[in-house]
Amino acid sequence: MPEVLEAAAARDWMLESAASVARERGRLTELDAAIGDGDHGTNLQRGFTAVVAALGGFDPPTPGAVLVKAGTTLISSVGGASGPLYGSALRAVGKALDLPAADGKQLLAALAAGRDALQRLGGAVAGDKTMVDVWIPAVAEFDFALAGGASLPGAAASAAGAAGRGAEDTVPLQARKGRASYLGPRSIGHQDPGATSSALLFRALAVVLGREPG
Amino acid sequence: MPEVLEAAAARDWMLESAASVARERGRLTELDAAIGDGDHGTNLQRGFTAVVAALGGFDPPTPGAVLVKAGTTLISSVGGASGPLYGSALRAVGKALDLPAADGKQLLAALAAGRDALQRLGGAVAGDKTMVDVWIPAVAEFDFALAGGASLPGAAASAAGAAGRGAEDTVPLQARKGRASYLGPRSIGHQDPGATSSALLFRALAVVLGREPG
Amino acid sequence: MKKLINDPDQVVSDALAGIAAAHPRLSVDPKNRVITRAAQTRIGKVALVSGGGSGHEPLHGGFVGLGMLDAACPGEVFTSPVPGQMLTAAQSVDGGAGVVFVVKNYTGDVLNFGMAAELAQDEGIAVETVLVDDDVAVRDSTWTAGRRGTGATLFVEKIAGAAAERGASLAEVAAIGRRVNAASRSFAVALTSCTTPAAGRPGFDLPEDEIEVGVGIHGEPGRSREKIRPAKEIVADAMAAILDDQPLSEGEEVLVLVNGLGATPLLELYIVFGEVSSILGARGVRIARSLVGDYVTSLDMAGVSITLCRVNPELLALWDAPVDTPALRWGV
Amino acid sequence: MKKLINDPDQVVSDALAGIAAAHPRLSVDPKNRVITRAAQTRIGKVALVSGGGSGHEPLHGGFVGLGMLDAACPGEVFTSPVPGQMLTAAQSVDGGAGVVFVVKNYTGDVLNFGMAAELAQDEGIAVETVLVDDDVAVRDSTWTAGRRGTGATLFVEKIAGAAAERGASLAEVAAIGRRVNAASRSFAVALTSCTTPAAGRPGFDLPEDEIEVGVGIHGEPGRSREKIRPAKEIVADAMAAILDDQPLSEGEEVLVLVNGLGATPLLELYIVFGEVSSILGARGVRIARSLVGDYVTSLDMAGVSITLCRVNPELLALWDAPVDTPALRWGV
Ligand SMILES: Nc1ncnc2c1ncn2[C@@H]1O[C@H](COP(=O)(O)OP(=O)(O)O)[C@@H](O)[C@H]1O
Ligand SMILES: Nc1ncnc2c1ncn2[C@@H]1O[C@H](COP(=O)(O)OP(=O)(O)O)[C@@H](O)[C@H]1O
Ligand SMILES: [Mg+2]
Ligand SMILES: [Mg+2]
Ligand SMILES: [Mg+2]
Ligand SMILES: [Mg+2]
Repeated sequence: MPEVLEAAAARDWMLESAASVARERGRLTELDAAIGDGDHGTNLQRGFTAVVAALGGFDPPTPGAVLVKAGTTLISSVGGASGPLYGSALRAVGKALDLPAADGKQLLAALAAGRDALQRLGGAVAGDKTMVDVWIPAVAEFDFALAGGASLPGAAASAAGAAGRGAEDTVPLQARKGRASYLGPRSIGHQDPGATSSALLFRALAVVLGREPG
Repeated sequence: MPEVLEAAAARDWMLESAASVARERGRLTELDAAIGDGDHGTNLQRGFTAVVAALGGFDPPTPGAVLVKAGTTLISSVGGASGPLYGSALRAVGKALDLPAADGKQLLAALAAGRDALQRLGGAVAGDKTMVDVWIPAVAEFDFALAGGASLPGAAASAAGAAGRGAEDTVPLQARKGRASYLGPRSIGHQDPGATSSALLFRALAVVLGREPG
Repeated sequence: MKKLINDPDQVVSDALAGIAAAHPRLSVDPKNRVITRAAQTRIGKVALVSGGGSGHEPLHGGFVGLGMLDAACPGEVFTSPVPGQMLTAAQSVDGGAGVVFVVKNYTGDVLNFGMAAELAQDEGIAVETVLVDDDVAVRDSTWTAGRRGTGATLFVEKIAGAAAERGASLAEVAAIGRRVNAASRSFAVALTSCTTPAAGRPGFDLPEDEIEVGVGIHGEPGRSREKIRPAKEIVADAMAAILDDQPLSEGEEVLVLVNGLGATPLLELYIVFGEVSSILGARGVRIARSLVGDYVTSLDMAGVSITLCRVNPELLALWDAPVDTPALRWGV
Repeated sequence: MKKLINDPDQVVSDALAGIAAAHPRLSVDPKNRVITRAAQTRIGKVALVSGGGSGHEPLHGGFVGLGMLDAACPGEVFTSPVPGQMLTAAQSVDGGAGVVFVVKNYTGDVLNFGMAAELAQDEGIAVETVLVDDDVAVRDSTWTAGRRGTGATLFVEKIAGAAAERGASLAEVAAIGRRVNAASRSFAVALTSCTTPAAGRPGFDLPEDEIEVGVGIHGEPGRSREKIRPAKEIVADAMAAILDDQPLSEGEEVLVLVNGLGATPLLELYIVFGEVSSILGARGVRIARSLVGDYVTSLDMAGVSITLCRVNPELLALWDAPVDTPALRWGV
């Protein structure tokens, strides 16, 4: 299994993300209908369809270029809150990966940069019931796993697990950012759609890095 | 039982009609909702409430004056198709009863005048699925009963029976007048609301004339 | 039934109070239920009076004002007004040149306006009646009460109103109104029924995948029931019904009204208008002017009606003439 | 879901085609999804650009025209537009005096317009942003994304648009827009939810006897759920929420918007307006001008929003200034 993330794997990460967003479109929209405006699944499907199109025939030397391109495409095609947020996050991740192949430490630093960009733009902190509640534990777990000697695929897998738990942990929270915050206490008891889609992205990364090269 | 119709009985006829319209309001509206616009019960209730108010403290020497007043009140308070139609019919009946007490023949002539006024104004003929399909057989039966030697109450009772059957007989008809005609064949299978309310009026007359004086 | 009302029996009175408060340029007589312009009719100007059951707002009260109606008589919901209302209206707006009654072709309206015309003439007011019957969903024949009056009412009231404003005579105003009606055709489709406050439930029930085709504006079922299809096909059928009845040839000009029945999002009305305009474009028929929105409604019915009116430069000039009413306003 | 559409993914494009066909005085760029006036911006006139998710029609495209917006950017249904749309809009309508972005306060709109402002400034276009946040149902605090922008958007776009038409500077136009927003408060009540073409079913389900109080315009549930009551009481509560937040004293003047959310009969809106006007009358607050109708909608949601804007003679004069757009037109 790959010990580094190269441009091809970065592309695969985006393609896998697109595939899982397409699979989960309905669920994401339903979650958003419950505490938002019912468009999250459609928004991301539109965005990642554009990303797949943009990456076709585009093969840059670095994983960073792939992710910057993906982020820029999301910003120009999604709209809503999630477009600029995911777009900026992926662009930040990409900017930190301006090299042919990134090892675990470098990918960790890049994911942390993505998390920071997300928080800078949206102003959300842990517990606000947003994507941030997935990015923070996922990046922390990625760090912890590496420190514990895990391989890159192993760290990605642990991060994906933490991301999934982070999404589930948004259920009891009261939203303080985004549309769901309008509901006040009525937002409690529902899983946040953006946190859910963020968990899909981390899962996609783990899937791609977990593959035998072939 | 009375062998003549006097002003007091004419008033009782209108009050009894008001009472039964109030009882049947919901049913009349439902029938109208099926093949019309769902207001027949409300229209007649509004109208007869006004009639009751108008007749209070009004006691003219003739049954005709009572019915002319009732008809005029319906015209000025109901609206819709049924207001002018019932109003004109009752006014015609009343104009033919310009005498202190009407016997069977005189009442028959008056009811026939009402039927004719109804047909003149609305242009409906037998089988068009309207009030006319009750007025025609009811008046004919009244005539037939008298000719057969029936008493005034007896003739009124027979007329009421014919009126009820006439209303039921509108079910298989396709409407050719009024709103129901817009439905074309889809109007078949429903009882006409105006025919139904007309039957209530003939029933009310029979009830009033059938009462022991007291 | 959920409605923003106080009492089903008070709906019309309460709404009239709101209309009075909202439109200073109108004057409302709550007792007689007559809406007039606040300004007196110019002496010598023919007055236009219309009315009908309530539940079709902004029709008719929303069309009272400069260049359109002089008075409107709202009846109970879906129930034509009573003759006394039209008589009061005619008496208060007659400017000595006579009054035109614009009457939608429904038995109730025809009978009540007919009685009102007699009463007004007895009072020495000259009355001409213009009957509006544009709905091609109803076959006009001895088998029906005749075509219903729907969207064309707006065209008749605007254009005849402009003629009256310009000083046309009673006969001329009535003649123009009749020409506009004769040049107009409508067809409507409903996705849901509507609920009158009195009835408390929908006039008919439609499954989640069916529509009523050829409906009127009183919640009555239509000509047939069909499966829901793409807007493109629904509009194509409606346009076919209209154009079969009144063929339009290349180069002709029309007014187009794509009218929401009450609960249809404007977004959908624009989609419908797009289809209408490509169908007309394909035939080389030019859309001279158009309106897209809720003008002749049926309470909370979801659906759309399409009305076309063939126009010439004269009618178009009258259409473009200034109008200042709650629902239509331009040139002032 | 029953809608007059061709394809849930084509709703916005199809509607744009209809808007282009219906309004010759507008010009529609279907590729970039930008609606502008057909006429070029006068050199030296500040340009107003707004936009947001679709589904609120006539907002914003229906407010493009003389005296109001120069451009509108429609996003997907209930989804804010992307920065590229606002950049294209700003580039095509900038008259050299700068561009004001009128942005309803939603995270998505704020972020996308924010990015667009950066891009436009990189292109050398001066941009000022006016944030609209009038909905008192949302407590503005660190606990929420802040108040939503709803009905006041119409007031801001009309009055700031009039100021721009009169030649006010970029800073002045933005300042007036912010003053209008600061003087405005809204509250909304829903009788039903609405259904987006993409979701295919209502955002929430309401029993036949319940209403959502304090809703926004995106089909999201409101602040609380209550039993349906007479309009008088529902309006009293909405007005209390507004007036608690912005007390109005005797003699003050307001603009009033009684706005249908999409599926509410105008008849009911007038009943609501009547209640609003008696509540204000009782406080000695004068209704200087008012609008009753569907202006800021939420697809097929049944319900009403009430917006009050405290005005002085200066703002009132700007309100009365000529406007010529599909949805608001007077003075021309
Ligand atoms: N300020 C914010 N910071 C981080 N994430 C946010 C913020 N606001 C909203 N989100 C995320 O965006 C998601 C909603 O995205 P989406 O539905 O696509 O956009 P919109 O809310 O504009 O319809 C929410 O579930 C939440 O996770
Ligand atoms: N031309 C007509 N002649 C006789 N009766 C008619 C005619 N048109 C309608 N009606 C009667 O009127 C009834 C409907 O009355 P109503 O519902 O009160 O008025 P509307 O149809 O105006 O709502 C019909 O059921 C029918 O019996
Ligand atoms: Mg959303
Ligand atoms: Mg009826
Ligand atoms: Mg009726
Ligand atoms: Mg959205």
